[in-house]
Amino acid sequence: MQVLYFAWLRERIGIPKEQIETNAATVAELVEELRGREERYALAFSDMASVKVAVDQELVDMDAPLKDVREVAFFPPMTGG
Amino acid sequence: MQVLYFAWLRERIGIPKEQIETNAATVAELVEELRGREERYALAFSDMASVKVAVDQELVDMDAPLKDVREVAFFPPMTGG
Amino acid sequence: MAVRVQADDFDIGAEIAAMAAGRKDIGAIVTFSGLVRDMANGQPITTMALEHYPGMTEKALEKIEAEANKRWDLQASLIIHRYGPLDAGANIVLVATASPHRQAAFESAEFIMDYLKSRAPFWKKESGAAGGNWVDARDADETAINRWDQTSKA
Amino acid sequence: MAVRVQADDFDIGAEIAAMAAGRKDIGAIVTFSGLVRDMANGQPITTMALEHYPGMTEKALEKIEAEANKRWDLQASLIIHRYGPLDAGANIVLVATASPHRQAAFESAEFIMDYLKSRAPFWKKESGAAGGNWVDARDADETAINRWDQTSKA
Repeated sequence: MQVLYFAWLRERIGIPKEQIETNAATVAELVEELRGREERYALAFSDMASVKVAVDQELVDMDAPLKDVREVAFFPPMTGG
Repeated sequence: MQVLYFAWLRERIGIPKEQIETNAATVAELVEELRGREERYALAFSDMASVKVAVDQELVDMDAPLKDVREVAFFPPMTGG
Repeated sequence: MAVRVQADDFDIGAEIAAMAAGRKDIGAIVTFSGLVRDMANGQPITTMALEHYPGMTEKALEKIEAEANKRWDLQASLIIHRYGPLDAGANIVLVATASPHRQAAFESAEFIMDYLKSRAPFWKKESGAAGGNWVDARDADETAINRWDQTSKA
Repeated sequence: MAVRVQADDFDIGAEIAAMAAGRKDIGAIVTFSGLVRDMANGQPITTMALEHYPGMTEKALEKIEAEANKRWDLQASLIIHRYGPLDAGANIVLVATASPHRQAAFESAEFIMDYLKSRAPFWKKESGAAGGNWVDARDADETAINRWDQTSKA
């Protein structure tokens, strides 16, 4: 699945997006998996209170399932307008 | 003093303004005096719930005094905007 | 702060541009424009004659604008109100407010419009095929003022 | 109804004119424009970089606009949101709503802005002499949404 990062998550992880093959059943499991990968992911996901997630471009909670999902995006709380 | 009429008060009385010499102490007394003059005034002032008054260009109540007043205006409730 | 009472039309884009010209501290601009509708109470309207009380009108608008500037942190404000005969679709009024914050810009524009409706000496006569008819003041417009609390002097 | 996400600037006067063109049934048009301020938290700002999530942004704006049109009797609505590097003083966003009645035009524009602030996937990085800084979401913006009640799906 395609995983996207925006704003300071993008900066901390160092890339705007990547293709990830995972068996994670939920977003929370995916975050755990990424945290275990490298320090930059651990840093980016160190304070989950300031991380939001969208699955296939819809805002969801961290316990959302990943079955049949094409695109997951992580980003800070939005500041539009 | 100068007395002005606006909107349907102007139409009923038939003139936009007139110079009036009066001994009326309040707006209410002036209205009584005008009512007694002619039918068109009596008609214009028949429903005082829909008549507003300004004295020297400030909205006031009907019991406002007329001492030293230069201009009195009668009109329906305002519909600006 | 500026108030204009005029027969001529206005250009909303030009007014907003003038309000923001040369400054970079404005965060939000809200505009309200009111137009002549072609229907009133189910009757077609072709023109609206707007009568006003020259002298008192300017004073009333300035008082309303000053009260808005006292209540909210505004960087600029503008009220333009037309008078005379206006065709359906024509502009009647423009209110614009600028502030560092969106809430102040929104609230002050609403406040000004609410007071304009029942405290500025304008009267509207709508004309269509069915003849002419003075627009009655709406109870709702009087009620709208109450939400800004009873202490207002505007 | 229209939503545009673009790098280019917009012309507020032209957008309002287009909204009202050829129709005489509109009674009220409210616009909100948001601009880049030259100060943030007491620090001078020269530019703001607006990042967004192409695809999701358009969906989010369309959802917010549709919800506003469901809640209020609107004759037209428009949301334009810019992205990319913007100088202090530049336009960021334009929201415009048209309705027969002023209250609907005001409320729907405020509703759209409140949801834009914390439900549209935009992120702002302010840059000045002191370096770059991602703008934090404000609690007040999250709270602002609550006044439109808990049942909203936008």
